[in-house]
Formats: sequence, C-alpha cells, structure tokens
Amino acid sequence: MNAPDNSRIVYLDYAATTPIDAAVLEEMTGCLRESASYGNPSAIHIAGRRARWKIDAAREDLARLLGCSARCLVFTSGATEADNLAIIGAARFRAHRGRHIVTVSTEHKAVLEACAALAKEGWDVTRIDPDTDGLVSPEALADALRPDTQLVSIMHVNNETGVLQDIARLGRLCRERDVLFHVDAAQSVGKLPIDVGDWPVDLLSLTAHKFHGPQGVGALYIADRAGCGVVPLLHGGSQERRLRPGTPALALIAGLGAAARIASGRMASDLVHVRRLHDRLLGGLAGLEGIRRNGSVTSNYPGIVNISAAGVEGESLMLALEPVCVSSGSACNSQSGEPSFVLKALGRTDREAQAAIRFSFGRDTHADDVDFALRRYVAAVTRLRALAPGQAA
Amino acid sequence: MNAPDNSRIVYLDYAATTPIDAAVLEEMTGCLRESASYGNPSAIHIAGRRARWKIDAAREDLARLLGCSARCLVFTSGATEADNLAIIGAARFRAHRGRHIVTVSTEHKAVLEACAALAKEGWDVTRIDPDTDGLVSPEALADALRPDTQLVSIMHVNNETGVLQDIARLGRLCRERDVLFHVDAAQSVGKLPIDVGDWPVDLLSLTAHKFHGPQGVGALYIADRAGCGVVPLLHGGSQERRLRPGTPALALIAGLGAAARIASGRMASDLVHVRRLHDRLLGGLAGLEGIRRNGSVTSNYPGIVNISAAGVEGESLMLALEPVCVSSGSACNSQSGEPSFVLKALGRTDREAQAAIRFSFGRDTHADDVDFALRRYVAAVTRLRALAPGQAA
Amino acid sequence: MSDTSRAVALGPYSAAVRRYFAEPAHGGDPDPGAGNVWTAEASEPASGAIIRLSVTTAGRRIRAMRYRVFGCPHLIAALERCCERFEGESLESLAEFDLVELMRALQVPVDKTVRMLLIEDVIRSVCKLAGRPGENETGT
Amino acid sequence: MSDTSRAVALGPYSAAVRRYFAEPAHGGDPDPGAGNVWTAEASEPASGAIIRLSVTTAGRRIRAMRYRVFGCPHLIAALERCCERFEGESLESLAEFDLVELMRALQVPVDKTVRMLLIEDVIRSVCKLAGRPGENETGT
Ligand SMILES: Cc1ncc(COP(=O)(O)O)c(C=O)c1O
Ligand SMILES: Cc1ncc(COP(=O)(O)O)c(C=O)c1O
Repeated sequence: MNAPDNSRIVYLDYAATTPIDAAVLEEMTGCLRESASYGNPSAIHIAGRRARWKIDAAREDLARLLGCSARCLVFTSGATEADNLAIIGAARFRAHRGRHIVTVSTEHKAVLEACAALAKEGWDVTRIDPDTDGLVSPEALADALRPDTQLVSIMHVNNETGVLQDIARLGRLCRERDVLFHVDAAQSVGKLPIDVGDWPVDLLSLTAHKFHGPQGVGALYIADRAGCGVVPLLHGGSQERRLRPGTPALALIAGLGAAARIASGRMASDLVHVRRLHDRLLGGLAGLEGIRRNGSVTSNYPGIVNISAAGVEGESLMLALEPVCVSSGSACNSQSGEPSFVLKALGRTDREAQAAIRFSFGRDTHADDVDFALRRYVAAVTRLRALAPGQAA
Repeated sequence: MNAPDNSRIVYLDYAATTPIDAAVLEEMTGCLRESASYGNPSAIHIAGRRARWKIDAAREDLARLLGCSARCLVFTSGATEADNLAIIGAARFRAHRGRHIVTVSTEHKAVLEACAALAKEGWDVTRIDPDTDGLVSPEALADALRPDTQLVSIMHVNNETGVLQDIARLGRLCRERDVLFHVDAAQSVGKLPIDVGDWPVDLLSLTAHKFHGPQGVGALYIADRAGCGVVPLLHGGSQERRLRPGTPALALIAGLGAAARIASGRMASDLVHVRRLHDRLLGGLAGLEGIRRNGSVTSNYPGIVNISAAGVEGESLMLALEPVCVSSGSACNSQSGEPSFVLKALGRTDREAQAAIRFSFGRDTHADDVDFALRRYVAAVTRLRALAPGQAA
Repeated sequence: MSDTSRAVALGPYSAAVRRYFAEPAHGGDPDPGAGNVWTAEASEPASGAIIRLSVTTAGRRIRAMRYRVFGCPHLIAALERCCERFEGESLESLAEFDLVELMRALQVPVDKTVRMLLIEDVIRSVCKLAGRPGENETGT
Repeated sequence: MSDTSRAVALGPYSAAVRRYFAEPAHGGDPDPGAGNVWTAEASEPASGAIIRLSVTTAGRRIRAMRYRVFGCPHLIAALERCCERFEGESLESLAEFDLVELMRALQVPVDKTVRMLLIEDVIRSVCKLAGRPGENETGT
C-alpha cells in the first residue's frame, strides 16, 4: 500500500557508481567460482601462481589504459585510499625537504581531509579557490607555490560539476619547480584519454566502480622518477612492493583489469555517446527559465551535468524526480543535507547549492532515460515553483 | 611438453585463503549484476537506499556471528587494514595516556609491522616470546604490562601453527589494568565460537576470505565502552562512522555477511569435520620417523597442522608435494625463502623451519584429499631423505 | 512487497507524506471574494523554508485553506494535511491544532521539528488575526 | 596448453628441472668395487645445502657418477644432469664442465648462482683427486 513502485529505476547517478559491465562480471565470477584453484597470490604453489598471474595480467591491462609501466601501479581498496596514500604518503616521503602542500577547495573530501590530517601534523596547506567556472588558473597555482612546496593535488574531473582541469599545463608548472603533482582521476579514468607517460603527473588515483568495474578496488599510479615516492599507510606483508600489504583481492583486481581493457577499446565511442546525451539533456532544459549550469560550459566531462533551478527546494525536487536516481551535489553530501561546498566555492548561495541536481550518465544510458528524466525534472520544477510563495522564486 | 598437469589440485591451503561458498557467490553476483539498482549507499535515492539496506543487513549478520551490536563493526578491506586500524588507531587514540604497547613475537606481520611503525613514532613496544608450544602464559603477559601500557595485541589462532591462545584469560588481565586488548581473529572467525559480548576484548580483526567469503573485505570490532576507540587511518567521507571512508564495496560486504550467516549455522558441524581430518592426517603421519608437529598439541585449531620433517629440504619438499597446495610457513613468507620467524620463535632451527609444511583444510576438504596429500608427503620425505647425505638426516 | 523492500522503497518518507506530496490539493492562493481571508507567513532561515497560510472564513467556519511553501516534502505534506483536516471545521478547532499528533501521523523525523513549528506559528497567527487567540489550547 | 598457463603450471622450475627432479637416476652411493671412486663434498651454510659427488673411474674414463644432496630442486636437477652428461666420458671432459651452460640449459634463476657453484666445487675437487687438476679449463 502506497509504497512507490520503483521497479522502473532510471539511473542517472554514474558519477556516484556505475553499473558493472557484463564482461567484468564474468571475469570476476570466474575468479570467485574457482577460488580454490586461484589461491592466495603470495603462495608458491600452482594455485598461488595462477592468482599471481591473473593479478599481473590485470596490472598490465590497467597500465595500457594509462600509458604507463605496470611497475608503477599499486592496487588499493579504491580512490579514497589511493588519495590518502598519495597525499599523506608523498608528504611524508618528502617531509625532510619541506612541509607545504597545495590543493583546491573543490577537491573530493578524500583529498581535502587527507590534507587536513597533514595540517594537524604540522604541514602548511594552501587551498586555491577556483574561478566561478570551477577552473584553476595556472596563475593561481603559480601564486600558491612556495620554495618549500612538496606536493600539489588537483583533480582531473570534478565529481559534482564535471569541470575538467588543464592537467598538462598545471603539471608543467609543478615540474618546473620540482614539486610532486597528484591528480585524482577517479571521475575520468576509463572515460577520457589519459596518458601518464605524456603528462607531467607523478601520482594519479583511480577507482574501478566509476568505470564499470567493481566497488572496493582502485589503484595509485606512482611515477618511476627520482624524488617521487610514498611512505605506506598500512604495514605488514610484502604485497604491492610493500606499499599496500594485505592479501590481494583477486576477483576485484581481475575486475578492475577487465574494466580497463574494455575502456581501452571503447572509450572513443562511449564519449561520442555521452556527448550526445549531454546535448540532449541541455537541449531539453533550454525551455525552462531560471536554470543555471554549475561549472564550466567549455571545459568539462559531458557525462556530468549539474543544474541549479531557482525557486525550488532541493529535497522536494529530489523526491519529485523519483524514480530518477540522481544526486544533489556530491554523493557524500546527499545525506547530510548540507549545501555542497563545491558549489558554494563556485559562488552559489546555500539555496542554489541545495537545489542543484547532478545528472550523470554513461555507456549504458539510453536517450529514453534522459528524456524520461527531463520530463520529470521540468514537471517537478514547474510544480514546485507553482507551490512556492512569490519571494522564494 | 613437460608442464605438469595440475588440473587435479588438492588444495590444503585454507589458512592462506578459502574457497568461496556457493551461497556467498550467489549473493555477491546478485549485487554485482544489479549494480545499477544497488547504487552508491551514500545516495538518498532508491538505489542508494537499497545498497544501504544490504549493508546494514550484512552488518547484522556479522554482529550475530560475533555476539556484538552491529554498531560496533567497521568494514575494512581485510584483516591487514583492520589490524593496522586497531593498533595504530587505538595507540593514537590513547597516546595522551601513555605510549607503551605489548604484542607477541609470533603475531601476523600486519600486527608486528603496525607495532614497528608505532615504534618509529616513539612508542615503546614489548614483544613477548611464547613458550616452545607457541602459547603465551598469563604470567608472561602480566610481566610485560606497565603503568603506561595502552594496548595489548595477541592473536586468537596462529596462522602458521594453529596455536590457540587463551584469550579470555589474557583479556581479563588487560581489563584489570585498564589496557585495551586487540585480538587478531583472522584465522578463527567463522570457525571457532567467538562471543565478544562475553570476552574481555576491545578490538577484534577479521577477514572474509579466511571463512569462505571474498578477498578484499574484513572488519574491525570496536567495543562500545569508555576509553576504547580508534583514530582513523584514512580520511574523507563519513562512511563507517568516519572511521573508514570510501564508497563501501556492496558486493564484498554482502558476501562477508553471507559468509557470516553460513558460518553461524554450520560452525559446529564444520568443526567436527575438521577435527576428523586433523586426526586422519596425524594418524597417517604416525608411521613416519623424524616428524615433529610445530605448535601446541593440546591448544590449537585443528584445521591447521604444521609439520617439520628432519633431513629434507623445504623447497624440494614443496615441489615433490605437487599437486598438493600447501604452504611452507606463512603464506607471506613462502616467496622469500626466509625461514619462518614464527617457527624460529618456537625454537626451531633454520633448517627445521624451512622444511616445515603447513597443511590447512576446512569445510570443503574431503578425506580423500587428506589421504592423497599424506601419500605424497610420505613418499616425498622418504625419497628426499634417501637422496640426502648422511649428515643431513 | 516485503516489509523491508517497502521500507527501502519509501525511504525517509511515509506513505502518507508521499501521497500528500504527490497530489497537493490545497496549494496556491485563496479565491478572491470568497469570504474573509486571513493570511500568515513564517520562515526558517537555516533551511530557507518559507510557508504562507491563507484561511478563508465565513463567520467562525473555515470555508477554505490554501498554502504556499518553499520547503521539504514533510513540510508540504504537513500543510496539505492541515488544510484537508480543517476545511469545513471551526476556527476553534483550528486553534486546537496539535503539531505532535500531526508529526506522528505523517511519521516526520524529529530532526525536522523546528521546521514543522512553522506550521504552528502560522496557525496561531491566523487564529489571532481572525480574532480568536488560541495560544492557550495549542501545542499540547 | 597456452604459453601462459604452461608458464604458470611450471612456476620457477623449467620442464627440464622438473623432469630431472622427478626421476633422479644417479642419486645414491657408488657401487662398491666397480673401479676407483673419487668423492668430494661441498656445502653452503646460508641455505644449508650439502652435496656429495662420487665419480667411479676406470683409467681416464668415467664409469659411473653418483650424488647425494640436501638442497633445492635446481641443485638436484643440476647434479642429475651432470651425471647423465659425463658418465661414459673422460675425466678431461668433466674438467671442462661449464656451469654457465648448465644453468642456462636448466633455466636456473641467477639468484641461485652461489648455490650452483657447489657443483663446480665438487667437480674440481674430484678432478684434482683423480690426478688431473682442471682449474684452468673450468668455469668459462
Ligand atoms: C592471523 C592473520 N592476520 C591477518 C591476516 C591478513 O589478512 P588479509 O590478508 O585478508 O588482510 C592474515 C591472513 O593473511 C592472518 O592469517
Ligand atoms: C573525484 C573522486 N575522488 C575520490 C573518490 C573516492 O572513490 P572511492 O569511494 O571509490 O574510494 C570519488 C568517488 O567517490 C571521486 O568522485
């Protein structure tokens, strides 16, 4: 009685987590099903060797996607751990040289709070504010760099707005000053071309579940060059070059490898598809007044579209959108009801931030899904505005 | 040509990792397959709520297995992370009270190296040596405790020898002195009855893949009492009461829950089965001379049997045992070739330690498997001894 | 549908809240010239919530109630339910409005109590305007 | 069987090492009274490896070679291969024993080189005992 029928879900929350690819699932269930013949990869017996071989193959697959050597990749439990390992690990690695790090106020919490943890331990942290489009200018970064700066952490694609930073240019600035450069690429790996061989990047974080792999596994790329390294956060065991001990999760790592392999093959066509959906969504919103896109309209990943509508309250808008699954700001913020700090950094008011809706989509999204969401959104905004008192509009 | 046919594997390396239970696999593939309708559990939409509900249910299942409240459980990526979070986290939590911790020289590397990391940060670490049976006496623990001791870490079942400590008794000593007590129960959870409601234990680590769950997920139990707590190692996001941020790995956690549920139901019968296999194995070795069991013969988990044979070399013994998958010492040590520090702490010579074989088995092991392994073992030891020069015997 | 899957489907909103939210019959402004109209407004700066309640009376009888709202689903549903309940009733019964009972009926989470008090505020104001201060009877 | 699954199945042991290890034909002590027997022993304390090589000669011809060993599979296989190779040959050819060639043939990992040198040691000793120092010719 009266529970909504949510059997038809329209899932437009790809930036939170993506549906797993069928081939990834197959790879994983294969490993899980034969878990006795794939043993603990540390063991020297045949089952252990099989597991180790699988892990090596997955590392190669991921290395191919990123354009790096497999040696440079450390598997982690996700981007949160990779971000922490990169930031806290690299800061400790370079502590003897100086204790200043630079980041941006619109980074993911995993980066900001890792920096905050370092601040408590005595590091100086500068948080650059991006411009109102969400972009970090090379000038702003140059201004923030100091002689004692050891690390800069700037994300590739913002998880709330889709804003895309000019990593190559920002990275060159870091190289010139011999500062390590960490990039949180959780939202771009597998979706946008990345070549760390070509990029002036020292550390790069990723997580499988944002590109059709499983939740609970990610990786940190650590450039193989002098002065670059991390001190581990976890201890025990010699796995992952001692940088990340613990029995490697074979099925997860194989799943990450498969997701990387698939992404290598279809990134270009996925991106064409996503761009079409993006244009369709924006086209459908063109008739609605009082709509504002949050983040840059020129430099973004098209699979994330963040929209604020004047005169509507966020929580009611979310309910009115059901069964369309979207986020209001970052997934991490959705439960607290707090206005998104990312949108506030872009100059939005509390109310604009709270009423922001993040549509995010990808490989498996149909034009129908976008159309359905559009109809719901336009109807919901119209209805809630009609209900609101004049001064709220 | 000449590659061994290892299609018949006899897997007796359960202490390294266990085959996944069919029902666990089904639970996991269900979650993975419907990953779009189970979204990111942090999201407020229906997919997020579904995921959150699954995670809550898994937490309840695990809580039931351990006899604790679900509130006290924090999911991690495995026992390595749980050990590190327990030891480093609790030490930092209590740092203002004192900086001495106590552990045992035969603990898992995750514990020993977490303690070593604290030692580098200025903590005093006492490592108790067990007796030659591998047991820690209450007297030895009492002697090690100091007024400034904050934490004691002692494992329940040793991963190399199966030695079972008297946790209740050791824990009472800690309680009397208001010292936190951490137990690494990676090798016993799901196999031996544990009731943390009844036990004087403050922190307890576990990992799913040691009891027929997936690799890459574990948990830390943190008692809900004054003076007990941990400072997180990873930062960002409010998941797991801020003690362990990152997108929770739904399928893994559901798999851990299912493994816990299954273990609750069949622990007693599994244990009877394992004890029978244990007796069968030891009976079959009775005729072989120069054999020595490593660890206590009275206080152990019967699913781990560690045997040293005089006069045989370890690496050759391992190869001669193929296709029986066993470990020589800890899985972590198998690749390095170093003699096991655990066996050395029990008074074994380098040579005895290197020639030690750990047979470990469980729920899915057949008597046939044990018989096959026995035949191989007896034949291998006999053959290698026949080849050895006199003085090596 | 099992209890859990129902609870999961509903989320933080009871079936009643969902029903009122989906089909609000009393949103909008009062019909002009239908009687005496008493209007009150209240807002909560923290969440930005604003509500405006208009009560049209003929004598001591409530002919119509209309509201406008910028707020969360619980607030919308609560207003809707109030209007449904008190239309056709006397101003005296409106003065006896019971917020606790309303929140219970709609299963509004306690952390929204402050926001819900806006409804009590506007009802009091309306009753006062309509010449029948109901302060002593309300809120119990 | 694919190349990878073969490599995985073999592990750190080449097919040749596995074959020699599985069926060592020359393990044990020399037949008493079959000729002159020259025996040498060597050990590596680090790994505890010990080998003893006995060469039975008739004139300059090697009639039989036997070994005893406490050591890893590579060491066993290498001894076995030596015996197979040099039985029936002259002491001169034994003196020209080439460790590098042996290790290559068996694909012995380089980190076992020190242990493998035990074989060179006992062969030199045996050659010396048999009155034909081979130092200058060996090991190149
Ligand atoms: C006693 C003990 N503690 C900790 C661990 C670490 O568990 P994991 O590798 O799943 O992190 C293991 C197994 O490797 C173990 O046997
Ligand atoms: C930009 C960014 N960084 C880091 C993370 C953390 O990834 P995970 O939750 O898989 O650890 C996310 C996603 O939650 C993200 O979007």
